[in-house]
Amino acid sequence: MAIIDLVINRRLSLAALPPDWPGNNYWWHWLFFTIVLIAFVLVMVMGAIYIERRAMGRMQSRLGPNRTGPFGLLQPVADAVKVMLKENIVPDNADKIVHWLAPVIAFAPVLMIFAVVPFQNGALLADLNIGILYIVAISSISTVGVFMAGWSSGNKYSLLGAMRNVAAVVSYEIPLVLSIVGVVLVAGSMSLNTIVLKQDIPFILLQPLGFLIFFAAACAEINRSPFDLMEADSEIVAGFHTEYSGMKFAMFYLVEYAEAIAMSAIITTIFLGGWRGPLLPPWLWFIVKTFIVFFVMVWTRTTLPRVRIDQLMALAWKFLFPLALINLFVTAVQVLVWPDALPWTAVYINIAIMIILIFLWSRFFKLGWGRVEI
Amino acid sequence: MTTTQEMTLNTEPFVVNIGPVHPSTHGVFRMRCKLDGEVVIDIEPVFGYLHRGIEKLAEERTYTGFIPLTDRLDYISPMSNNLGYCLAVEKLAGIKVPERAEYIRVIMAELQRLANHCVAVGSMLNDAGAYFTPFMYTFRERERIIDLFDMVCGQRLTYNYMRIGGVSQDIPAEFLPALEKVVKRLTKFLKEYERLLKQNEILLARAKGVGILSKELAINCGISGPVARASGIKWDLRKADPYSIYDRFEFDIPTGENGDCYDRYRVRIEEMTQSLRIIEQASKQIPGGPIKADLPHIIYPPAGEVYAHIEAPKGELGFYIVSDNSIAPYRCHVRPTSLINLAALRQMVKGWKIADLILIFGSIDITMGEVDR
Amino acid sequence: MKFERYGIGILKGMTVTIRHLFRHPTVNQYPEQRLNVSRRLRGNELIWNRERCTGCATCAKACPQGAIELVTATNLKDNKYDVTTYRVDTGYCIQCGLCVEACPYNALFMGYSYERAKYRRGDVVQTNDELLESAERPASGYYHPEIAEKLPRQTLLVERITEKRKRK
Amino acid sequence: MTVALSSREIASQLSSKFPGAIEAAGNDSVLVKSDSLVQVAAYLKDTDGLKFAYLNYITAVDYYSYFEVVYQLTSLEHNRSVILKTRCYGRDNPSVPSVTSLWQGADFQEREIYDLFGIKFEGHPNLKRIFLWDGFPGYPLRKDWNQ
Repeated sequence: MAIIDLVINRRLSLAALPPDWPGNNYWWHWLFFTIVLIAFVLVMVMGAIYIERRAMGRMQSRLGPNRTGPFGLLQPVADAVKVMLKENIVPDNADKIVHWLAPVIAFAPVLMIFAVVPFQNGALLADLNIGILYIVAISSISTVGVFMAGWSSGNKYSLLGAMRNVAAVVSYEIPLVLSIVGVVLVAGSMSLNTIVLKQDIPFILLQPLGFLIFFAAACAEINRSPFDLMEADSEIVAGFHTEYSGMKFAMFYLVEYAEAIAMSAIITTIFLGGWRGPLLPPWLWFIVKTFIVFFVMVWTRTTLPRVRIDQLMALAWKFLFPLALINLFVTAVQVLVWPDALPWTAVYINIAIMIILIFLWSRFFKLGWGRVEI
Repeated sequence: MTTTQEMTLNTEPFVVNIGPVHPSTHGVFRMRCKLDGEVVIDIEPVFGYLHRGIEKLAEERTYTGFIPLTDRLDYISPMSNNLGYCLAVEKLAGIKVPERAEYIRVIMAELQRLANHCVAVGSMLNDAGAYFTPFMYTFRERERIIDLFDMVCGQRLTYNYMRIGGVSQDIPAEFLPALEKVVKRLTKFLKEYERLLKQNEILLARAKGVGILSKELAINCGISGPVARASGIKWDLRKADPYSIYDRFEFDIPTGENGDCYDRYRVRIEEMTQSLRIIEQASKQIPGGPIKADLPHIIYPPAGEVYAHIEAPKGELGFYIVSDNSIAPYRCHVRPTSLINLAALRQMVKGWKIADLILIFGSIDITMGEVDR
Repeated sequence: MKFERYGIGILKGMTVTIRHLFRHPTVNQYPEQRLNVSRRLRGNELIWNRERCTGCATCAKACPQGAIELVTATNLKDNKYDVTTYRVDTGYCIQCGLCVEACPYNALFMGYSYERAKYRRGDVVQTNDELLESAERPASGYYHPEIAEKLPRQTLLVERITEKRKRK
Repeated sequence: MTVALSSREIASQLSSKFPGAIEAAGNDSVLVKSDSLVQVAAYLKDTDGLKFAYLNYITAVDYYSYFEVVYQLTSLEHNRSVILKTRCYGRDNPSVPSVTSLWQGADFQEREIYDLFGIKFEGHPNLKRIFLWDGFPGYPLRKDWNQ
């Protein structure tokens, strides 16, 4: 009891210190919403797994999981239980501590992303005024976990997968950030809440090229097909998590879907107008839009073959990067011309620019060089 | 002064075993790959994980008794294996096959080609990374073909349908109407499948110009079937050395130009169309009559040797049989299409990435049952 | 990688997959939903007819695996052979059906059942009475068209799908 | 139709080119002395008018007193085929020259024959057992092999 008293007293004494320092209630608020957020993310992930498996099943003229619970809704739960009961196997040659730590490091940042995503006006854990920078910074930390996993497994497939992941993330971070900068220019703020408030015209229309670049780069970052080279099951078995089993594998599995949900949420927030929409309550709009974006990811995964590693790199550097730069330049000019808010004219101009640019780049740039002479 | 040798980072190639247990080695194939990062420097195929000694087993079985074992050679296309073996024994013993049986055999062999190419194309695209969708679609269509095989011979994988001098049983009355439906359905399906992936940019980027097998190398390695035809060799045993009654049907031999993975994929799809053409013609012309030559169950072919080959879905499948006028073959050698088609794999993959290695390997379309025997 | 067609090929492929979302799936739910198997099914176990069997052992000779074992005793009274043991090692059997084709007296049939897995290795060797036809081990129409006629018609995947469309 | 070329015709052509190389000419096959196998094969492969550039298969047969190695060649240009045979005697250390220098496709097949018959192919770059493991006792496809 004495310890608790001490803690509370310390908090109280702290609260007295700076004027803008969070007050006494702040910590409980913080803790409560963090737990709510984690629960929310886990539920969203379950929904995502269910949607992915069912939709993919139907697209492949199968049924997908339909045995556990009504319509197979409990399948993610069954999966989770199964995976937790599995034996935890650590390879002999593995670097034990790193091997153990990797899933944790990969998992934590994904949850942290959700801290700045607004579910409705003002309903976000931390309204950081540098929200987007925070997302960009945090989201690439997962890569460290993935690389640790690949390195510590002592497996060549894992190492290859991890190397591919690092290469992809390092390359795709640039077009990703550049396409966000366009949005930031238009919105005039880095806070996600403000960005949503500014979207009287959804930014997908104002920044169509930016959206495409961001979508492609996001797919590559969170290794969704067609850029799922890090765990290319037909080539390197399962990439970085080849040697993982049991709960640790479950963590990676969770990371994969949580990242996909996080990226969908970010795309929803900065391109699709976040919680805004008629009739339905804002948080529902947000969830619906997130799942729509996620469904598009599932859809592309179902249809498309995987690209090769050199093509992946080339796509980032020769295709997305220059286009993102041009997009940024065009946006900057438009913001100069219309300082208050971009009008509908800008939508038409931007779509026209997008079509022209994609046409030109498709014509003139060959991606990938193919064979290496030995 | 530092030399460039010291300046550059010293790297050394590392060896990765792909297989025998790997999602896309089509069974238990193993490649010992030497990699420089992602680039394949050298590979060495290792076989023998599925070696069952079928050639030795043939020497201990009657001529008819070996037919069920031929199913297990190339288990994706057992009908073709049956046909090849039966043709060899018939050639050896000089047996005349009744007309109706010949037509049934042709229909079965062509259906088998369709089924095999369904598997080949589907799993190749799966190797390319299309997450099971093309695979599922083709397997769905293969299922319809297997239904027909099931109807005539009662099994779905090891058909054991052909017999020396004919086929084991007559086709049931509901077979031909069902065949017509399947042909119609497959024609429709092929159109849809073309839409799915023919012009897909990613597939083009992955498969076009990748794993080029030159015409000269293909001939030198003895490569046959769709792989050879994709390299521009217009060589199809159904035209070049018409066995059974293939000289009565009209069909084309599709060939590729570059001999890359994409051409191999295209050639297979085109061949499926041609097979449908043959089936349509055969099902119209099929006469009545007996389905099996009048033969005892155990035959004693005259002493001698024979080589009969057919255009199996994967290439030239041949049986070299030496007889000593006893109930069992003295020696029965199978010309293993898949094994010989792998001969050029090393040259084809050198310098490509691992992803390409898997795709090139998938585009050759082998079955381990036939490689190891 | 060259986007010669500006992504039109990708979009075309995506329309195909999205269309499948609204089609009825081709699979069926096995234990509840059963399709009729082929009338000529070469099922799990051989069916032996004791009355018709003369003990000639043609089946044993035809078997490529040597899975059939037959012991006969001479019956001098009726001037025939009595089959004392008829044993099939279904573990060796590859369901090729050659024995059924070889039998000159129609005393052997392929089984029509397909869920006859055993839990113990000893159970797969079947002798005498275990091989007779019974309600759970019906005979298949393989090589016996007269039996095939009585069996239910095989469900064909092609027809199943088209029927479903018609009903709608 | 692939015409099996009259082997006597070929044999006479060959024996005029390589005197003493041809042992016998059967109805459908030419029996070549194993010493001159590679020269004969190269001649068949490259000569205009013959152009047997395609090696269908190689196999071997155990006849107790000798092993017979069979090569079937096809000319894709002229659509003709011919069977070459060569014999090697002795059961302890039989050997035949390798044709891998002419046909790359012979590689695996010669290894297979080495594995299952124990026939050595001189000049083969990588003569190892292919299906069975090293140290497998005996050569299974020989007639006297016993488990």
